[in-house]
Amino acid sequence: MISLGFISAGSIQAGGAGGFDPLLPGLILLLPLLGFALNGALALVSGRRSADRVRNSIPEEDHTAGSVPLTHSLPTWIGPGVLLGAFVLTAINFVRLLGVELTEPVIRSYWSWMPTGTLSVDAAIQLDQLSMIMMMVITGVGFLIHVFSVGYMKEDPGYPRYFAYLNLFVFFMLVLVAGANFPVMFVGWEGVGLCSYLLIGFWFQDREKADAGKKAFIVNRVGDFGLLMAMFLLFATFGTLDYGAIFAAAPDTLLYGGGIVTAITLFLLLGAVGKSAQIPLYVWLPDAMAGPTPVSALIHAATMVTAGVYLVARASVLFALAPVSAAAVATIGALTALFAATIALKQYDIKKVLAYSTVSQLGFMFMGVGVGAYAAGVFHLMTHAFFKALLFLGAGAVIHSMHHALHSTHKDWDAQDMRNMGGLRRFMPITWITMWAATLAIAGIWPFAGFFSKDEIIWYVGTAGAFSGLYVVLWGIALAAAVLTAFYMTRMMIMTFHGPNRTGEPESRHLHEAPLNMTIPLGILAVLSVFGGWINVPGSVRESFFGGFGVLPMSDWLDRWLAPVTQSADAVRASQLGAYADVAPVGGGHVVWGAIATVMALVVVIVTARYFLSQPIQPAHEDGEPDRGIGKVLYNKWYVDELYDAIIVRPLIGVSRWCWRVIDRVLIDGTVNAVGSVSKGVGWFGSLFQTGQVNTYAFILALSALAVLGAFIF
Amino acid sequence: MTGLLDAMGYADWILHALIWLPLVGMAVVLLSPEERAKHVAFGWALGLFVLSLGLWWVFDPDGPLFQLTSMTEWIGAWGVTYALGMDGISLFMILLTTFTMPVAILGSFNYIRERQRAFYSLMLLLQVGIVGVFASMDLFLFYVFFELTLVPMYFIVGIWGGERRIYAAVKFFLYTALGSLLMLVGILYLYWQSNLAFGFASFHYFDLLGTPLTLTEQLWLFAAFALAFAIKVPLFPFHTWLPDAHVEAPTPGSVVLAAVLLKLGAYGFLRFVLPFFPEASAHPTVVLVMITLGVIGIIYAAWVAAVQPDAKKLVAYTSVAHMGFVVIGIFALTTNGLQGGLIVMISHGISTGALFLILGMLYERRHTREINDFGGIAKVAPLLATALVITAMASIGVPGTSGFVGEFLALLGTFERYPMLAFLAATGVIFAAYYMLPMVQTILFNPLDREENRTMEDLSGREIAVLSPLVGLMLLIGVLPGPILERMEPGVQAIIEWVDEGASGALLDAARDRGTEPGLGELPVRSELSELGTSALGTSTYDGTRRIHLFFRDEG
Amino acid sequence: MLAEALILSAILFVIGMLGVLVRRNVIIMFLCIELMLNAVNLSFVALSRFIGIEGQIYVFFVMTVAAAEAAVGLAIIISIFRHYETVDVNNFNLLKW
Amino acid sequence: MVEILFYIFAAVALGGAIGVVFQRNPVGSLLFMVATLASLAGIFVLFEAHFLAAIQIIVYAGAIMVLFLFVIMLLNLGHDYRKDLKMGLGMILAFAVTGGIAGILVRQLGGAGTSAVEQALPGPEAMDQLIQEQGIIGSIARPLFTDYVVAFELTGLLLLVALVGAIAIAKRRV
Repeated sequence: MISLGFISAGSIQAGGAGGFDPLLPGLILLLPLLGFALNGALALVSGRRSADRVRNSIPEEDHTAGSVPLTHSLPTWIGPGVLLGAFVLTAINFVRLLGVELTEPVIRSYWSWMPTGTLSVDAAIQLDQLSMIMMMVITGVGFLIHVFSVGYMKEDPGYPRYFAYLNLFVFFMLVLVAGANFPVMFVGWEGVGLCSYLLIGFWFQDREKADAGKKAFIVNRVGDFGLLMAMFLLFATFGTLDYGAIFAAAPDTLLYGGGIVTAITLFLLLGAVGKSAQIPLYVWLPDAMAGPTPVSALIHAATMVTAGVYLVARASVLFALAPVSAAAVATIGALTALFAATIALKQYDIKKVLAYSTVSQLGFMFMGVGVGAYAAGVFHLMTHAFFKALLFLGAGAVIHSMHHALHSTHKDWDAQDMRNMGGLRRFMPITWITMWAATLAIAGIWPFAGFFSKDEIIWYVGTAGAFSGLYVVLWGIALAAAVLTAFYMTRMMIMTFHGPNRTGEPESRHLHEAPLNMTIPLGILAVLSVFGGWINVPGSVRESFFGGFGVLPMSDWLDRWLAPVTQSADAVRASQLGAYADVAPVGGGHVVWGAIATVMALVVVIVTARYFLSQPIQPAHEDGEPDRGIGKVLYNKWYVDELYDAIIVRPLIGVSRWCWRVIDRVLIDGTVNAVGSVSKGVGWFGSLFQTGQVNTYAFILALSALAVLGAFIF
Repeated sequence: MTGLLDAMGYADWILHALIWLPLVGMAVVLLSPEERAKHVAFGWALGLFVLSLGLWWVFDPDGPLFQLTSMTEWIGAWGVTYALGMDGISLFMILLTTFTMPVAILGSFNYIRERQRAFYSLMLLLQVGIVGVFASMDLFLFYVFFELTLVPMYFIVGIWGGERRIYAAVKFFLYTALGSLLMLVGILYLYWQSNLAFGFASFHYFDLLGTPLTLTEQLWLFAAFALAFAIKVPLFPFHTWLPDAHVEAPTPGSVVLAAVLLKLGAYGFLRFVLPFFPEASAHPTVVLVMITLGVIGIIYAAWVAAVQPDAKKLVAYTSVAHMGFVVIGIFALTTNGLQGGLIVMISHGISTGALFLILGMLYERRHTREINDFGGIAKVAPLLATALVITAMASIGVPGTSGFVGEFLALLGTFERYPMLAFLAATGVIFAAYYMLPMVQTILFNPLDREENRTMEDLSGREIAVLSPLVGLMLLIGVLPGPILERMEPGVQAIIEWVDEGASGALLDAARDRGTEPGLGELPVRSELSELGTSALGTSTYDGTRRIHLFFRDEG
Repeated sequence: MLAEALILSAILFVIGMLGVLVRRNVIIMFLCIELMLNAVNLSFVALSRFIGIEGQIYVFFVMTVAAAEAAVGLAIIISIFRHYETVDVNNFNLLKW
Repeated sequence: MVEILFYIFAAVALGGAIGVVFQRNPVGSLLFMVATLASLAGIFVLFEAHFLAAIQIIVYAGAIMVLFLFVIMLLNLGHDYRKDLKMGLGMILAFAVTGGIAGILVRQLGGAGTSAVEQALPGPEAMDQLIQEQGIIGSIARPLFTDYVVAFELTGLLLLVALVGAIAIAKRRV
């Protein structure tokens, strides 16, 4: 009954669909869930078989040779298959939406989730421009990563389990972006956290990896707490938790810059900060690299970590109404962008570099949505999804290859340490090429995707200087972070692919390019990294450079596309703050700064490349750790983990122990036992009169008789 | 379905059957051979569960507040009646009980090896008491059943428990008995006051409702009742009996204790404390104290749980934290809060029951409850690991599971009135992860470095049968709590209105309409009872009309 | 004469009580109990003179019970004496657990 | 005449009672007790309870006291009785308590209340008439075998039980 309704109809709630009739939107969500169910069942079957082997001390099955059992061959088709289905459906709907002017989101409500008292929360999804573009990214990039995973995880005994988790993740991610109210979004919000937990700790037999998963979950829960509080405040203020009702009522209900809206948005920000790994809750993301690399690509680069940005964009009206919170978003973003970039400078683990890079890029997105450039933030989210997924997948291919090479001679080197690599370009040309495309994109070099999105953010931060001096500072920080980005990315590429090979002669013979099902996703993502930015070229840039040539087909497309979603926020900002400056703080327009940025990034890339090519690099075991100065501090990530450990984790455990040993055992149980002891003591005192001698009893009897008689008389 | 049930006259006998059939079952178990006792008990409990399912259809969400009511004179001179009935709240508590029992019994097949007949008959006796509590509409009857639950539980812990079972059993018994004795005093005082005010003696719920009491009296009675229920819940700082009892109790004992027995306390608050003492319950200081204690319980228990080396003790402390959510939900006195508290009760019953069952299964395999003795179990027992992960997630309230719905609503309801306290309580969401994940990790994940763990068996068919309904319900309630919420709503609304608006609303109507309700016609008329009462107690101002005193407002 | 008889009865009763309290010999304590019983008997007889024959009947029963009690009590004393070789009650404290 | 006899018997009874308590030799105590019992029997006669006076002498003085004497002799308690009487604090306390009780009882029984009660009661005439009609024995025996027959039979049973019990307790273990 319910499932049928889920797939087919639902009920259209909001009007103003404007002729947009979504095709089976529920099925987009249901397909990954179905994949999870099937793969999960297979995972349990194969898990039990593998458990039998463990019990009987038989080595794990080797699926590379011979016949592959059904539990390992089916997920290959189910996992990416459901994603392909979801992507196709999403694409169809996206194309349908392209043709219509949709001013109100289309809402499909399936059943009443929490109907009680004054609260009414429906299990409903909402299709609008923002959720559709997010779904496109999730299913599209997700599908590519699923395909890549087939090659990457093929040999793992937990193969079906892996796809089960991955499908479940996509389901929750879709719920997150498609939910039509805060609680449904929260289901996805925590659900992706759960999947992230399971996938980070996918190789749970490794204590560090399991720890990393746990850390991610707990830190994320801090953010979830913020989101919960925000929901409570919203409900207390608006009496509903539906997006539509809240955002429609917000400009009239809430006082601009008022305490309530500031509190709401700050709590939302806490949630966003947790999920999107910003200061001070970013610590889980680098550790999250313990998971399989495609997972890092999907969850910890392309989709889940951008949920915070999505949240701010979704609640843009609220943030527009709370300038303090918006400034906080931008400030946190800027600080994170710079801070994470500095750490990335000194990391040797290829995935760690990318992880800090992700944190840094998320900082950029926060800056964008913080200064009111919601479309720019989402734009960077999208391009970042392309090139960062590509970088991670490329890194995955490298690690895969390195692992094989090192494994062939049983060398116990770290397959992820860039100092052990070098010169891989010769062995893995496709990976090399595609990763360079992504690197140039992230570095912000024209005409790659990152140039348009990142520079648009920096531009908006700069022009927001019209509102407050704070943004001028942030603009400076953003520029610095951009420069650092170009530096550490080039450093990574050079150390990995250029220079002499450091794996060792016998090992290097086993280095190889990844198979087709891994390189094809790389290629597609590379294309997207190169051209993806063209959907939102600023009109002025397009006209000044290429207007006459028609090379760039679209201008400001994303801005216009997202306008219905952000229009009320834009209206609030426009009426309260006025217009953006339209010049950078130190002068110069769009075109000038675009040119400056490209040239600057290009210069940094070239200089860095020359520098690292000239530097001799030692393999990790000969190199050791940097032991003094800023290098050591950066290598150790500013000692933030240690700091948190000292001021939060240890005190908390200490207090917990104290509560248990002192309050619980001594105070409360002590009191309870004392009550018991007192009654025992009273009993003991009474027993003193029980001498066991008849005279005593007789005497007491007589005394009592006297007392009774006396009582009668007096 | 409804037609079939009507044809059977289901509504007329079901509550009586659910209370007394376990007693018959007890006799049957005692008469069956020792090695068949568990099967007989399981079959009986399962049969009762199937029987009780009809309640779902019989209960009409749009019907009167209390349904399936019946009343027979018991001790006429004192106005004690054998009166049963249920509203939406009782409905789910009864269903939870009948559901938990067969699961707990099935889960104890391997755990209980000695004196099986005695054990299973005590389990069924426990069911008599619990269902009786939830179905009683007479305070005397309620008290009898309330105390009856102590006895079997005392023996279950004391005979089949762990090493310190005697200490734990005595502590459990004395702690709870102390509270309920004070409550007995309160009940008697209330009875006398009602007798003085209305002119007839009765322990019936409706007759005690609206007994005129001064605020001071209400506060004292509130304290007497609340202590009994706070110990049962248990509310910080009356919780220390719980970890001991849980650790020492055998698995099925723990399951029933966590799943149902703790609910008696919360149910008592809802059914009796709030309606009987509305002014005291809404008194700002009282509410503040209760909610603060609940919040302290949530945070404090989470902290203490996090550092427990013993898995069962850890889960026991999590019970305290969960029940903290129930208490804040109840005393927020909002519909959302109460509904949330009730869902937490149901969810906690299922998820914590499942946790205890899983820990029991681990104990059967390894004979240890130390968390650190495990590690890497997920590798050798994937099904057990899956069940534990889902259960743990439900326990810490991940959305999509039953735990979230409850905690969310409870916090939301609390936030409407006490934002700061709700803020503090919501940090429990973080601390829940802080206690649960390390346990899950240490047991399931990490290297499989112990030989004993490496040869551990995964779930057997019986164990799958035990856990799968629990896991299924966790997810089902998480996704589709609507039908439950709808059925509980009238009862919850009635309590809120009664407390909030000064003894009025649906509860008053229910009490007023009692005489005309179906099923009551052939039962002793109030006036007869009142004559008995007046002759015994010698006060006669009762004029034979049905009434509830309104002490907040004058009616005429 | 009734008042005098009752006063005598009271004084005898109290003397018996005193005896129970101050003697250590269990047999004499026993004897004092008999004395107390007799004091009560006196009351009964005195009152029966004014009320009715029932008083005397009660005295009859009391005497019977006293006889039975003396028999069993002395038997117990003998039994105890065999064990302790004394009749001093200070040495008997088994009443205390 | 009756009054004088009453006071003589009372004095003997009191003296005997005091002797029972303060005579350290158990046999001496016993003899004092016999004196008390005998004088009580005399008082019974004064109250027209001739039958009871008779069985007082026969059963109490004759049987029970002899039983006591037998036991004393059986246990050979004729010597070493110096510490038998508690002295010092025990004695003072005992006197205080018993004195208190005695004071209260005497004050209550000797006051105007008793005389008032005496006036209100039917008086000795009714009893005189009863004895006249049914005889001394008959007046006791009739109710004993009608109204109190169950109690009477139970008394018989009690004596039997006491007999068996006494033998069972006192006999040496075989």
